[in-house]
Amino acid sequence: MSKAAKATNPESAIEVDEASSNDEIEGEREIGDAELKAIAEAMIFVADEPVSAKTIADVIKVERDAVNKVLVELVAEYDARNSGLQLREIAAGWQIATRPEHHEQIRAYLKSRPSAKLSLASLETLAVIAYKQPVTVPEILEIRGVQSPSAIKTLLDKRLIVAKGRKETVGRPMMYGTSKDFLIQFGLKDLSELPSIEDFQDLAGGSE
Amino acid sequence: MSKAAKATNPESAIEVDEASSNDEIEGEREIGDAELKAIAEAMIFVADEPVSAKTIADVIKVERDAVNKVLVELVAEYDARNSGLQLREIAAGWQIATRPEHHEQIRAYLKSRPSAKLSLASLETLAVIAYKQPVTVPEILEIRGVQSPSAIKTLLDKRLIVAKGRKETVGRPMMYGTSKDFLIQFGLKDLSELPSIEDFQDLAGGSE
Amino acid sequence: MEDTSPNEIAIPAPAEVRAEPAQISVANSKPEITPDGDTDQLKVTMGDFEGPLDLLLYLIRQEQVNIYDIPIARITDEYLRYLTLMKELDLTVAGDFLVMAAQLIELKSRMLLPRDPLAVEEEVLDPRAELVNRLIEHEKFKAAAEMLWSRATVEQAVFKRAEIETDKNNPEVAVGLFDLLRVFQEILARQKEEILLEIEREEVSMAEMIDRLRNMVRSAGEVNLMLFFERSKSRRELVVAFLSVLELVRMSEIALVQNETFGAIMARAAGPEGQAI
Repeated sequence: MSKAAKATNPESAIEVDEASSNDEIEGEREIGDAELKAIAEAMIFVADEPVSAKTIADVIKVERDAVNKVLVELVAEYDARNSGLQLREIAAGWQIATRPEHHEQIRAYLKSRPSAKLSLASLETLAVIAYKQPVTVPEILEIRGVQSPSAIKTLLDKRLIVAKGRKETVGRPMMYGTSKDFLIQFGLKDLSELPSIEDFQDLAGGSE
Repeated sequence: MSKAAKATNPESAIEVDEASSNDEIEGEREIGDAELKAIAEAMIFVADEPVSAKTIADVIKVERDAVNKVLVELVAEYDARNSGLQLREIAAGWQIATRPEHHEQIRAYLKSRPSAKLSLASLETLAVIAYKQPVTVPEILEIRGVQSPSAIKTLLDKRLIVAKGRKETVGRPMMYGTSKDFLIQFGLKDLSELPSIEDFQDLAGGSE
Repeated sequence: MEDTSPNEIAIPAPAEVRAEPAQISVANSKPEITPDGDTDQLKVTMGDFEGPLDLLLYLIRQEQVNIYDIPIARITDEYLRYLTLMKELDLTVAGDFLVMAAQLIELKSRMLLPRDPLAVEEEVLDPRAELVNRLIEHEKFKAAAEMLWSRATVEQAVFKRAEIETDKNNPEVAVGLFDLLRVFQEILARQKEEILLEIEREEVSMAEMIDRLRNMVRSAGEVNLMLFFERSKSRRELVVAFLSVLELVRMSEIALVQNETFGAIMARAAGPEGQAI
C-alpha cells in the first residue's frame, strides 16, 4: 500500500472502481461556488471541443446561471494572474487555449520536439531495414509489398538509416542499413542486441 | 504573423524561423519572470507529454534554474486558488492535469470507465522489473517462482516496460526495464520516487 | 452447489475447521476457504495461484506459523495435500509447483538428519534459510505490486487534456524497440499469407470444390457446413467453398436445413423440388 498514493487522495482508490453512472451521483449535495468553479474548469480542460454552460450544469446538476457566474469569474482570474492560458467563450462553448502573444515560442517548441516518432509506413520500412540490412529499395518493396520512397527519405532525414554502398546487380541499387543514431535512439549497444524473433516467440508462445 | 506577436516581440519572429542553434540566438532581450511563467505554462499545456524544465529553458533560451523557479511558483498558484487543475511533475517532466477528487464528475462528463487493470501476475512481474531493472526473464522467474512470459508480453504491449539490451551471460537473454509510460501511468516523477523495496520488509516478515 | 464455477468445489469439512477465512489483500490472489451457509461443507475457491511461493505463503498464514521457523514437515504435507486437491479439481498443476514439491521433500529429509556434532557452530546453516529468503523476497514484491496497484488507481482518477489542434498535426506514433520486431513480424506474416494465396489459387478450382462437397453429401448423407467451411486453407478457398454451396443449392442438388434456431446448418441431398429428403 503506497503511502504517497494514500496521502494524495485516500478515498478515490476505492471509489474509482465503481465507475458510477450519472444517475448515481447525488446531485442533492450542496456544491459550493469554489468547487463548482474547479469542476467546471477541469471539465473544460478535458473536453475535446468547446463545452457549453448547459452541459456543465447538466453534469454537475446545478443551475445554468450558477455555472455562468463561476465561468465569468474564472475568465477574470485567468486574466488577472497573467496566465499563459485563457478561458474563452467561442461560438459553441467554453475552451482553454494559449494566448496569441506567445505563439512564437509555442511554435518554436512544437517544432523543436525531438521525435523518435514515426508514421506506420516509416516504421515498417525501418523494421525491414533493421532486420534485413543491408537491403535495397527493390528488396524492401518485395518484402513490404508497398513502395516506400518517402519513408526512406524520412528515415534518412531523421538519420536513422544510412546508405551502405551499391549492390552489384542489375541497376546497382543503393543498399541501406541502420545508423549509429538508430542504435542510440533505440538504446542498443550494437545490432546483436536487436530482439530476435525467438525472443518474441518465447513470450508469445508461453502459457500462463 | 499575428499582430499580437509582432507587438510583443518584433525580432524573435525572424530568429525562430531559422531554427537556429542555441549559440546563434541573441538571448539578450530580458524576459521577465511573469512572461517566462506564462510561456512555460502555455508550453506545458500544448505538449502532448510531460515537458522537462530543460526543454522549456532551451526553447525560451533562459537558464534552467529560472524555469524551475517559475514552475515551483506556478504549482503553488494552482494550489492556492483551488483550481480544478494541477501542475505536477511526472516522468521527469511537467504536466497539467485534473485533480483526482473530481474524478466522478469528469468521468460522468467523459462517459468513460476506468480502463482495465493489470492482472495480479502482470503487476507482480512489473514490480520485480521496476525494482530489479535491468532484469532478465530467468531472474524474474527466480524471484516470482513462476514463469511469466504472458505477463511480460502484456507489459511490453502496454509499453510499460522496454528492452534494455542483452545480458552478457549464457544465452545472452534480453534484459527489461520500465519505460517512461510506466512513470506516467503510475504517477511517478522518476524511479527514485518508488518506495524502497526494503520498506516492504515489515509487511513481508510480519506474518506473526 | 449447482452454480459453482469450475474453480470451486465442495469438500467435506475436515475436523479442524478454521473459523478465520483467508486474508484477501488483492482479489483472486489467494484461495478462499469459507463455510458454505448452513451446510457443514467448506467452499474452496482456488483463486489464481500465482505459483508455488504464493501457495507456500498462504499455507504459512493459514497454519499461523513463524515464517522464520517453518515446521517443514507439516507445511510440506499441507503443500502436497493442496497439489492433490488441485489435481482433483482438474486444475493444471504447473511444473513450477512440482519442482517446489520436490524441494520441500528434500528439505524435509534434510531436517530429519541428525546434526553433525563436530561441525563448527557457524557452519551449521539452517537448511531452510534459502527458502525463507525466497519467500520473504517474494512477499516484498507482492507488497510492491499492491503499491503499484493503488498508485495506478489514483492515477486513473487524474485526467489529461483532450487532443488539441497541435496534436493533430503530428499523427505519428512513439516507437520502441519491440515495435520494430512486432511490425517486422506483421510484414512477414502478411507476405506469407500472400504466398499461400498464390499457391491456393492454383490448387482448388470451383469445379473441384463442387465435386468435393457433392461427394461429402453423397457419402455422409448430410454435411455440417461450418465444418465444411473450416476446411478451407485460405480466405480465397473459403470463398470458393461458399460459392460452391450456393451453386449446388441453385442446381437443386442439395438443400440447406437447420434443425433449430441458431443451430448448425446442414447440407443434404435434395429431392426434385429442392426439398431435403
